[in-house]
Amino acid sequence: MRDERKLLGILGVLVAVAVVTTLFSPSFVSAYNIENLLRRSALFGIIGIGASLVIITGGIDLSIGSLICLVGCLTPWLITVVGVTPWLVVPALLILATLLGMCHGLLVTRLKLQPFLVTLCGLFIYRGLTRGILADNTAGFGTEGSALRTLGNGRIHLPGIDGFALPAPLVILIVIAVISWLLLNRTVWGRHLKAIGCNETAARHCGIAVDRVKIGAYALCGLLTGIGGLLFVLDTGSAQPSNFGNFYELYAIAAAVLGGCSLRGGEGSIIGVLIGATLVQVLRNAIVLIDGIPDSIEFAVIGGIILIAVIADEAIRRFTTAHKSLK
Amino acid sequence: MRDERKLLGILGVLVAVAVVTTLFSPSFVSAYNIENLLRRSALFGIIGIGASLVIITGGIDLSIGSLICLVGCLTPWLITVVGVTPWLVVPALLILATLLGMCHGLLVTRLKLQPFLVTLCGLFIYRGLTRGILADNTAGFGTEGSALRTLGNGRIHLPGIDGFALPAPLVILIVIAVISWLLLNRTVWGRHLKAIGCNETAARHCGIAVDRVKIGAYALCGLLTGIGGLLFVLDTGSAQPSNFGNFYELYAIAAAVLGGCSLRGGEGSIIGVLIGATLVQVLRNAIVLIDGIPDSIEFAVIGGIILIAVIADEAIRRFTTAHKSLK
Amino acid sequence: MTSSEPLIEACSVTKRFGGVCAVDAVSLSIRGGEITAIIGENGAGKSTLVKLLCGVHRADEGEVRIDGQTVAMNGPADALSLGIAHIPQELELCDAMSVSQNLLLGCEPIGRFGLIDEDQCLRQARHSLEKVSLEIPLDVPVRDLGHGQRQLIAIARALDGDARVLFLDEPTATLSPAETTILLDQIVAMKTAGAAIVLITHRLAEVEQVADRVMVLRDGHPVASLAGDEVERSEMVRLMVGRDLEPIQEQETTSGEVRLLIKDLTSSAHPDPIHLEVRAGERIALAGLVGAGRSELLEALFGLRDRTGVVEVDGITIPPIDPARSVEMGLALVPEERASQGLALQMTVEQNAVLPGIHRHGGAFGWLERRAGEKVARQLVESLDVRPAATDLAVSELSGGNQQKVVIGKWLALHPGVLLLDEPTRGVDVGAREELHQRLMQLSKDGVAILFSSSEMEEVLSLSHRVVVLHEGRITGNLTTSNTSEEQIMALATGGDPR
Amino acid sequence: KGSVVPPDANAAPKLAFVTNGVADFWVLAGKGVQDSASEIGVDASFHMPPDGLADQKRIIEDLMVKGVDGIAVSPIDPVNQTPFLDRIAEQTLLITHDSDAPDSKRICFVGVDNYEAGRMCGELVEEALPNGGKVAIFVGRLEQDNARLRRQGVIDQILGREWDSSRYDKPGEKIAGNGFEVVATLTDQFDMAKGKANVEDILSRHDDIAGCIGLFAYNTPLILEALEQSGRSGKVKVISFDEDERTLQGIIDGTVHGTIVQNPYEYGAASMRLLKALTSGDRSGIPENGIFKVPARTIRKAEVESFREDMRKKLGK
Ligand SMILES: Nc1ncnc2c1ncn2[C@@H]1O[C@H](COP(=O)(O)OP(=O)(O)OP(=O)(O)O)[C@@H](O)[C@H]1O
Ligand SMILES: Nc1ncnc2c1ncn2[C@@H]1O[C@H](COP(=O)(O)OP(=O)(O)OP(=O)(O)O)[C@@H](O)[C@H]1O
Ligand SMILES: [Mg+2]
Ligand SMILES: [Mg+2]
Repeated sequence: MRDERKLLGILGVLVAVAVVTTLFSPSFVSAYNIENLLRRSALFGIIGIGASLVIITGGIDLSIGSLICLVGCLTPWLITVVGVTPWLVVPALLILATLLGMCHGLLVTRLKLQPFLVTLCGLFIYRGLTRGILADNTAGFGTEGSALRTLGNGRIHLPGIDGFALPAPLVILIVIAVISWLLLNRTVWGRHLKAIGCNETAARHCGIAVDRVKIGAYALCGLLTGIGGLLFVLDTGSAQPSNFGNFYELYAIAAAVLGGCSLRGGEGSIIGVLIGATLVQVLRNAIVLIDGIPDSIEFAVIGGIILIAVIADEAIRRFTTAHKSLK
Repeated sequence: MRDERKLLGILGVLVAVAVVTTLFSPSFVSAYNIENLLRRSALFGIIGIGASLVIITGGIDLSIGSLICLVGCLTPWLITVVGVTPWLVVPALLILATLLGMCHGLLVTRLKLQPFLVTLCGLFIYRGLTRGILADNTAGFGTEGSALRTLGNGRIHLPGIDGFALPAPLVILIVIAVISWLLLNRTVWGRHLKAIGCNETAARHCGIAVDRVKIGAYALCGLLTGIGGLLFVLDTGSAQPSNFGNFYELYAIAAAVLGGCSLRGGEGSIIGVLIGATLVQVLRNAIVLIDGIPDSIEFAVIGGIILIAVIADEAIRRFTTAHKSLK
Repeated sequence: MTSSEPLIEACSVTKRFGGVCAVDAVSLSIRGGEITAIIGENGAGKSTLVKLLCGVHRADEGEVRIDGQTVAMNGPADALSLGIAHIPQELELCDAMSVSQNLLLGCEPIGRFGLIDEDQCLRQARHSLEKVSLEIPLDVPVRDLGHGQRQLIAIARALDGDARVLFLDEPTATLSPAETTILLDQIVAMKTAGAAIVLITHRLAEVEQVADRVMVLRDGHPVASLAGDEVERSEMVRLMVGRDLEPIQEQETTSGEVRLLIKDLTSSAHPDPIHLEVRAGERIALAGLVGAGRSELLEALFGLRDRTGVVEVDGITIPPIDPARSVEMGLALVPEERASQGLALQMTVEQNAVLPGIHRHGGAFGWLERRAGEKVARQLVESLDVRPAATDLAVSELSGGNQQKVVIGKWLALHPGVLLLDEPTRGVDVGAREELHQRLMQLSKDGVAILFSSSEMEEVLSLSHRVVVLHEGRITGNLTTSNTSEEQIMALATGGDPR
Repeated sequence: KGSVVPPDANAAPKLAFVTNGVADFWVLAGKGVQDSASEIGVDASFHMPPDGLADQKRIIEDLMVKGVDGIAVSPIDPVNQTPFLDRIAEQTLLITHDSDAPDSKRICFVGVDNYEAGRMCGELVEEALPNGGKVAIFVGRLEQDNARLRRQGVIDQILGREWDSSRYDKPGEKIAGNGFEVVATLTDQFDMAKGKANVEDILSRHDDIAGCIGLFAYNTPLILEALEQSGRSGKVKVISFDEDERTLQGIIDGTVHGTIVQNPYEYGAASMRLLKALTSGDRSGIPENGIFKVPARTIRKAEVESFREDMRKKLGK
């Protein structure tokens, strides 16, 4: 109830951007474009959900982009260069990503290191490792259309609807989102996660196994990042160690924070993250579709609109909460 | 007293890296190399100090890299392309940077937006703006050696010492560091800054003009970033809008956090920031100097050593504080 | 009912913090069906002893036994699993979460598919609130509640579990007599059911009322252990403080001109306009139940909350929501929650002491006059007897009562003209409280206007000239203290008729 | 100035090869550096600065500290780096490759003329689209000299303009003529997902797009991906740069019309050979005008098999 009101501002901006883009470029609402948008938003939504789990505990994960690089580059490399079967590669890499996330969690909880620092080291290390392992070579699936790749770029035709099909990553996102939503809002684990983010000492006093829950959140973030990395590379077909996934942690965190997560912890909504992720993708799409916006100011437009969205959000919140208090 | 103990771990790692590098590559301690290292560390030290001021309030500034890009690209562009005199360009851009920092502060305090989000928008907007203004052209001082450039790459010869000269940015850094240290530790403003970072509510209860102090911190961070951007471009001679200053916010924040700033606010030491900034630069230097370390794993080495440094830090702290307690 | 086997024992436990020995070879056995009170001066080591027994701290020497077995607990989770619950001295709640979520944190009922059973949650939450007679909606975030209400939630949570041993660290410090009675009834009921209760309090009347045994600590040493019938107030005071307390004799002060004037004040918690005058030399008490709106009134006056109406200090109007200006005008507020509102915990005593008046201690160009600051801090530590008497200690390392002294002291150092205090002696021991009262009387003699809220009837009656009673944000009585009684105030506070 | 460690007379000369970024293209050049280094007996190191200009400067400075006898650099911003390059040239033997800095004191330049290569690419476009049409250009970044010159070469060729490598059409402007229209030049900052999204967005925006031109090695595979997913593979002509495996396969399959290949392997090998000769004072290999041309080649269906064979051999696969 409270969470949903929070999203009105950003939802409004999303709708506004979509309407304006449609006016300037009708092809925005073509089936093909919508499919593209859904696929991209799904990919960023998945890593956004991962980021939000960690953010809810009051932590942060800066290593998302580099972990995407690690998984994204190793997948095609192991399959095509080393020649391992995909049935082994995919689970192995997802487990690796989960374990790496778990390591972050262990360092944060057991050694009490700051999450920012731990995952910053991750950001450097995973990218360096990937570049080292692949010796800076691009890794790609080559020309062979592996069955695996339909996970990333496949389309699921709906009975009775022509010309439009659900992108496979969207289906995966929906599954992940539903599970995460339940986890966060309907299970004890999720309740404890939020409590830790609100007040870790209080959570500890209530007998919550704070460390375990936190490590779990980092591990889940690792897993979701791994899934994201896999889908990204299945979609693009190849990955370059030096820049695959660069800055994606910022997009993931931006989606989470736009969607109502507070970096102080304790707050967050899965639906918000999805809207946040979509907003960024729609914006990037709009910039190419609308004539006359030079490509070079893309970032400025994205930044400006995000800022407008948060300000709108805040304005709406102030408007709806009649009483003010200083605290 | 308390702060200094914190730095032992990272200082130890810095010394260790320096010794190992010297063993493998004696030219590490050549005057030329030391000069280079001092210049680079000075540049990153300046922006690190800026970042630490904001971090002490419990905030963060992600826009540092992009603001460096804005100042760094506009300086040569205004001077050589537009043809404005440097005597106007430099103060104008520094004022601009300060004002932009102030805007961050205003948005954070008056609209109560999250610092992460506000400065993330800054990260996008300033880079987009710069790319737009310069239409993705590289901006440079060309071949003419302007007097201004000695600020960035000048060397100040010390009487009686041959073969070694102080890099100009180092002198600027020393001035900035001394002023910041005094500001932070010997003035009312610095005390207020720390109090706000420790407990904003309590600071407000004490009648501290919390908003004004915070805005000041963001403005100072903007100014220092502007100075940094200026010196960076004076050093390199030209700047490319799309990647000048990329990721520098991470280096700045890493220096601050390595140097003992807590992202929860309230803690920070200027000397620590300088050590942190130096460590990262020495590492990058060592990787090129020591034979047999492939460039591609540079990031992995940096990340690994930073991680070791923080873990050492934590271990020393635990060892020195005999008693343990929950919290 | 008393079973012979102790449920939990401390066997000569010692805990040191740096050079300070907070608890020094203390042994204590706690049995089911008994209420054990631990009393002692501020910094005597009460909280530390309790923290050792419930796994928050690990003892440096000695051991903790549960049911005769030596255990090494690693945090409250272990303690809870052994049936040991603890309400810490400083409130710890998840502010952004709702009342029911806070009440059930850590023991959420699980329904189908492993999901939380929300209906069951609400039922259990309502039940726990009934136990402490708190009537608030279950879905509001606890940050929207007053301090006393939040304290009751923390208590309700601990009462509700199936704990065999319950540690309460100054649970009643901000509760008014009505709530205190309910709480004491509850723990007596638990005791009768066989649980072991350990109560830390500075309100000796409560000890007399319910304790079966009393342990007195001084400087980390156990100095006495009294059993049921020996528990007597003056004896406890003598054991704690080491001397008898003289009842204070107040010299007559005449009130002067109006220093604080409140006209037509309304706010979100005060629907009806409030008028109030406080004259120089006058001490006015605000009385009321938990959530009556006393804290909100004080905060609104000081400029921490939105309000309408006029507030004047010495004839000059104070703008709303501008605490900096209020401080300038000579207004001071000792807040109710020292940890969250009063102190920058990681900073030292000295840094906290000069924080509000730092402009005045500052030299030219905003330069810190460190020697002046040091002087202020030393004065504070000496005059209020803060222990340990060091100024370079982080405030977080002080005991609760000593922290409170720092909060009060930092405002007294400013020599305010109008002093607002919210539960000023919360957590302060009897001896120190008498001294503090004397300080306040001296201040009013010097012409300071004092408006304070207190939940302790004794304090209200002994310290004030007049009592203003609030009920649900409205003033229900404005009485002259010498002509009133505890019963009359309580009747007004509960909204009833003052007979 | 500085302290360059004096070369040990008996030791093999120490040479270094510095690129302008990280790319597959450069990995190939690195292979050339290594192969020729072991062949001619030099001690070569190979560096790819990941973060642009400042990073490149740092690495070169550090190499000076380490002491190298010769260095081959691909300047990122030749005009503005000239003073810096001059300082390097004072300390050691300096040649440029890939991008030239003609006004600097570099001894010679190894590489193609990117503008010329661009025009060759333009010829391929004309061949693929004899009736003209809408085309879009995809590239990593536009600040780099090589990207700029290639793009200009393509545009000038298809618009039938005179040769003038100093011309520059801004990306936002309307560029049309000679039956062709360049609807957009989109950059992706080396972000693959963005690169693919750029193609998809152009396909949504322009139903009648006739050709897509990928200027950097990874652009063409991304174009192919997007076309395949949208079912327009083969309907939109693709013209490419460089020799990514999937580009070559695309030429064989007919989804790519052709590609312009440079010879990065040769950049590396030739640089090492020239520098080695220079260390012993032999300047005979340096052409009169200081430009050692490694010509670009056009690869169409006819040449692709033999080219691929040759490349695999070099890579030792
Ligand atoms: N975390 C800590 N670090 C250092 N010293 C501490 C810490 N906690 C408590 N102390 C010291 O231990 C001693 C005992 O403190 P404790 O909190 O047990 O007192 P207390 O009896 O509960 O007092 P109060 O009535 O004021 O709450 C004090 O001198 C205090 O300064
Ligand atoms: N931020 C807030 N938003 C909404 N309501 C609030 C807020 N703070 C307090 N209240 C409500 O205002 C009322 C008065 O609270 P206040 O803290 O002033 O009470 P009090 O008389 O000081 O009692 P105590 O502090 O002992 O609970 C309470 O009912 C509380 O629920
Ligand atoms: Mg205590
Ligand atoms: Mg109150």
